[in-house]
Amino acid sequence: MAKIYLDHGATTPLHPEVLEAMKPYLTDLFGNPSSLHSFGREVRKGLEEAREKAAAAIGAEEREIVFTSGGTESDNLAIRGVARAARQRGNHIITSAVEHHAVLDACLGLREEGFDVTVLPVDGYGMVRVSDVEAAITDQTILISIMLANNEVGTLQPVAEIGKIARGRGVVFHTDAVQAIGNLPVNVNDLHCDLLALSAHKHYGPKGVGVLYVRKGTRLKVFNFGGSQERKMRPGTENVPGIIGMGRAIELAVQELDKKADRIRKLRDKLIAGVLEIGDVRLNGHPTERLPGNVNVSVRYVEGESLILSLDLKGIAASSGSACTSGSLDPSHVLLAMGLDHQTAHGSLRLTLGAGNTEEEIDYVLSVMPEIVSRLRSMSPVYAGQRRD
Amino acid sequence: MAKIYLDHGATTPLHPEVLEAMKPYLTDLFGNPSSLHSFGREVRKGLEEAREKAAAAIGAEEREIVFTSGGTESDNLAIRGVARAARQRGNHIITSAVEHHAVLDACLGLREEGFDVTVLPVDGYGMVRVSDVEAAITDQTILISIMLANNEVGTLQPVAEIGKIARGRGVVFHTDAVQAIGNLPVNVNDLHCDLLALSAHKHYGPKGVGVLYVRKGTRLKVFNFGGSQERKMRPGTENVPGIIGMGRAIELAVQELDKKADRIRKLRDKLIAGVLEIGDVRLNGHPTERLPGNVNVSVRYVEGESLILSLDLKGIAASSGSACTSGSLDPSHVLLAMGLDHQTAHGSLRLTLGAGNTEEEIDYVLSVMPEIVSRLRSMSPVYAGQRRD
Amino acid sequence: MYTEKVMEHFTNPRNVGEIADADGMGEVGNMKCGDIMRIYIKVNEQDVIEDIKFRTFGCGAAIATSSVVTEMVKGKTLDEALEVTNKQVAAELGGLPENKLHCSNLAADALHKAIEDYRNKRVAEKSNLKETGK
Amino acid sequence: MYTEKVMEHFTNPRNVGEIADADGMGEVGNMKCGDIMRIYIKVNEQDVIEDIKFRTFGCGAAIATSSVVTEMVKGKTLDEALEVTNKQVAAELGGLPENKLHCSNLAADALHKAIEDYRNKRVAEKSNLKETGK
Ligand SMILES: Cc1ncc(COP(=O)(O)O)c(C=O)c1O
Ligand SMILES: Cc1ncc(COP(=O)(O)O)c(C=O)c1O
Repeated sequence: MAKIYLDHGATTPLHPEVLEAMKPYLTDLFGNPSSLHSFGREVRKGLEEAREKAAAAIGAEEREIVFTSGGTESDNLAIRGVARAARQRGNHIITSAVEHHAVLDACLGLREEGFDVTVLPVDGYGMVRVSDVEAAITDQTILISIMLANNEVGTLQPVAEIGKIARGRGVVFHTDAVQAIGNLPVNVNDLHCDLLALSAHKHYGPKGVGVLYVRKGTRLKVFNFGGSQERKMRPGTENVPGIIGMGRAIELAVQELDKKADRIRKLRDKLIAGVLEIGDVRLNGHPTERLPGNVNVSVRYVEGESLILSLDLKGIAASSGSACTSGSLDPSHVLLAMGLDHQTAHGSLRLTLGAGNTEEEIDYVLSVMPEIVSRLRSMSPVYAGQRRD
Repeated sequence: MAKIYLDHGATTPLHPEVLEAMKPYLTDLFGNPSSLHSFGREVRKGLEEAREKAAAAIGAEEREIVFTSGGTESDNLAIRGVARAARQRGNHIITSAVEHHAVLDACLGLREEGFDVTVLPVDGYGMVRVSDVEAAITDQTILISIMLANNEVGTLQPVAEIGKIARGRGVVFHTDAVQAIGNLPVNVNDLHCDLLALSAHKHYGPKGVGVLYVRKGTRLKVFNFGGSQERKMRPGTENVPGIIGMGRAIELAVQELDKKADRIRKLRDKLIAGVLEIGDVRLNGHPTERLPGNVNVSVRYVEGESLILSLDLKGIAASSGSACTSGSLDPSHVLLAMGLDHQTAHGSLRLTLGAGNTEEEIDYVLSVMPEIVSRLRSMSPVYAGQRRD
Repeated sequence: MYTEKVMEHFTNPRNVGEIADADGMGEVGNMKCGDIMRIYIKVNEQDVIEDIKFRTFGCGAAIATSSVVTEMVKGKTLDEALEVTNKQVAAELGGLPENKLHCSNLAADALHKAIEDYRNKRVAEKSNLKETGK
Repeated sequence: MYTEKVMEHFTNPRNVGEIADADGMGEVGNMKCGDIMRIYIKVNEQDVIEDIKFRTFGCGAAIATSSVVTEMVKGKTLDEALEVTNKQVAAELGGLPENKLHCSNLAADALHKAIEDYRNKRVAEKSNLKETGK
């Protein structure tokens, strides 16, 4: 059976060159980078080269790069680290309703500690309004966290503009660029951000490693204690093979960006057009300001998990924002924030394209989709009554 | 030149079978374990098998295993997680002066949040007295954290007895078993512990992955927010290859324990005897109640880092508790807690043996050591005046 | 995640559809949770379920439980059918993932509602008859 | 971590030892920090450092800085030697790790102390001579 992976938003395979870069660090180069002897020094060298690569990829300085265990940790360290460090100056945090849970829940969790959290609404495309950000800032505001690209619907946020405003008002600005890197240019100076989160496995690097960019001068209060690794911002023996892989992956992601993004964008547009032809299907997210690989649609009268299972039986890997897959009882908070009703939100299907996908694969997906949809609709009590052809 | 690795306390190479187990998860099995489709389900299966292995290795149930990014995170999650969850019941924590910084600093950091931390002294061998633990418990005590085996001097702590006392007094008990696993039997029921920390790279597994055992019913307040991975105790996409590696490594560590530990213990005793023959060398830590692979000595009139560098020039990897290598201005807090004066502490040398070491290597080390020591002593202003031969 | 039997029922669901002149219909669930199940029954003189059909909007578990419950009770008397619980339905499928046990495992409830609907109608009919006969 | 030059001086330190009849001796550091350096000098009539030796208890940086400073000032006048700073010593070695800059980079201080010791002794001698000559 065909095996077609259309869930690059969830995770990506290792780039073969990333694995090559990691291999020596899984065998001979096993020393602890904190060790003084040659086994340690060699590994330290590799680690610092990875740091240079990560810094170069986003226009940062090496000492502004902190390696973490992934996007979730980066987001938490940024948000909770800044909040606690800036507590004396103010207690107000601004974020958006479409952030990843790592950001949203980190912010909301701070309410318990006396912080005041403004969760900005979005428009029908899932986009934050710059004017809303501006209007929300008070003299108590210490942190703004708005993502660069949404993981579910692919909508790109006006982060550079928000960054400029934050800078002007003297507010620390964090952006979650986990989905953006490798798909669009990411430069910490153009974005005017003070903190930026990355996760290697979203850009063909290994799982379990991420980066938090921390602009020099930005104060963080860390909450893990131990060794003095990563300038004490992230104690613990480093995930060396992971960090080496992250360095190589981000280097490749930036090098291959233009070539890859254009090709994927074309496939995406073909896939969107084809899926919309099924009828009673709506595109979620912005029509143009979206990630090159993101397709998110709602298929009316049908529930998302049953779509995913049906596609899986045809060898196609996809995801959904339906409650059954969101890990909670409600469907995706992103789709609801965009104003979708529950049925439409439950019927969402996310197909995220990546480096390995081909036009033939898209053709195959489009050839099996209509049949799957009509079978599920034929079982649906809401379809039977309300057919609108 | 010979390359002899005697720093297994800092980190260990990957067991070849561990790497074999990881490989598929670095290539084809790349799905996100949270994904519903086949790519995700296959990986989920591997992850749960690793959990079974980790549970079996320490006598736990699968749902009591939380995978983390390493020993440091496990220790922090245990200590700070319990402290915050139990805040209503009391504010007193007991730990020892010879804990790893991940435990000690996590505890001390809680002072800022109003906790009262008792740091128990140790005897000359670095051992905590059970009676001290018992005497320190008050009705405010919510947590005791005492390590199983010390990473610097190798001394084994009377953890099973301490666990029994903690259980009897209704106090949550955490033990850092990072150095112990694979070197002595570790069973959470025999130890009467509620929490137990492990780190894969100390037992021939990969860097950047650990386990926190959490006995069912133990309440933790986590401080990272995001996805619902690891029952929400540890959100974020899992370090899949790392976890697979940890599972295999801990399985092997337990299987090979007896065979390996006996062999290493013999080499250790030979090494200790040989080094003591140099003269003006003292053994640090307990003579018998110590890790099978740990040799820690103080070489009088000589500073530790210069010893390490000299050994490194002969291809031998070692470590020291001297200030120059401890990352702070003071020498090892462990050696000072044991009552060593500064000079003796600065002159400490740790040689930690592992699976790959041979008797020939020990012979080589013993053949070069006297010359190294006498060269450094000949440069030493403290030796010149105080020679005591 | 799902057992083979769940997937088999999801792939080849039994008794999908409506019964135009159903004797009873039961619906459970709501769009907020993303699960709606509707069960139609045809009951004969001996109180036996002669025909049963379902339509479900929902996840794999919702579809499979709907399908299997129709299979479990077809040919059974109403009293027997009323004894079928959601738990038994899940067991019949070889178990369901824990997070599916509450929201998607409602097929027995839908069946019971259909039976109730049938019985209510019968009571109404009888009283109609009585009234007519009066 | 360390430059090649540091390692070269660590491996082959110049001028190790004591000068039995030294004209001046300087010691810096203390056992708490784990670094003790002692420098001995022999000064001729022209105020030139004719001979210099050191003994050091300490890390690689401490030994290498001691060694290189003796090399830097041997044959220099005292005034020239006094101009040598710890910073220059580190630069001569191609740099030192940041965490070594403060605690282990004290060789110039030891040298200055030795010169001070020499000059103090000279002053004392002269006043002795004067007293004797009186
Ligand atoms: C936008 C965004 N932020 C954060 C994360 C969290 O990253 P990780 O799961 O690697 O911790 C993800 C991925 O799930 C994401 O898509
Ligand atoms: C006893 C002990 N606890 C905790 C740790 C921390 O483990 P890791 O560095 O893997 O986070 C170590 C290792 O450095 C250790 O030896």
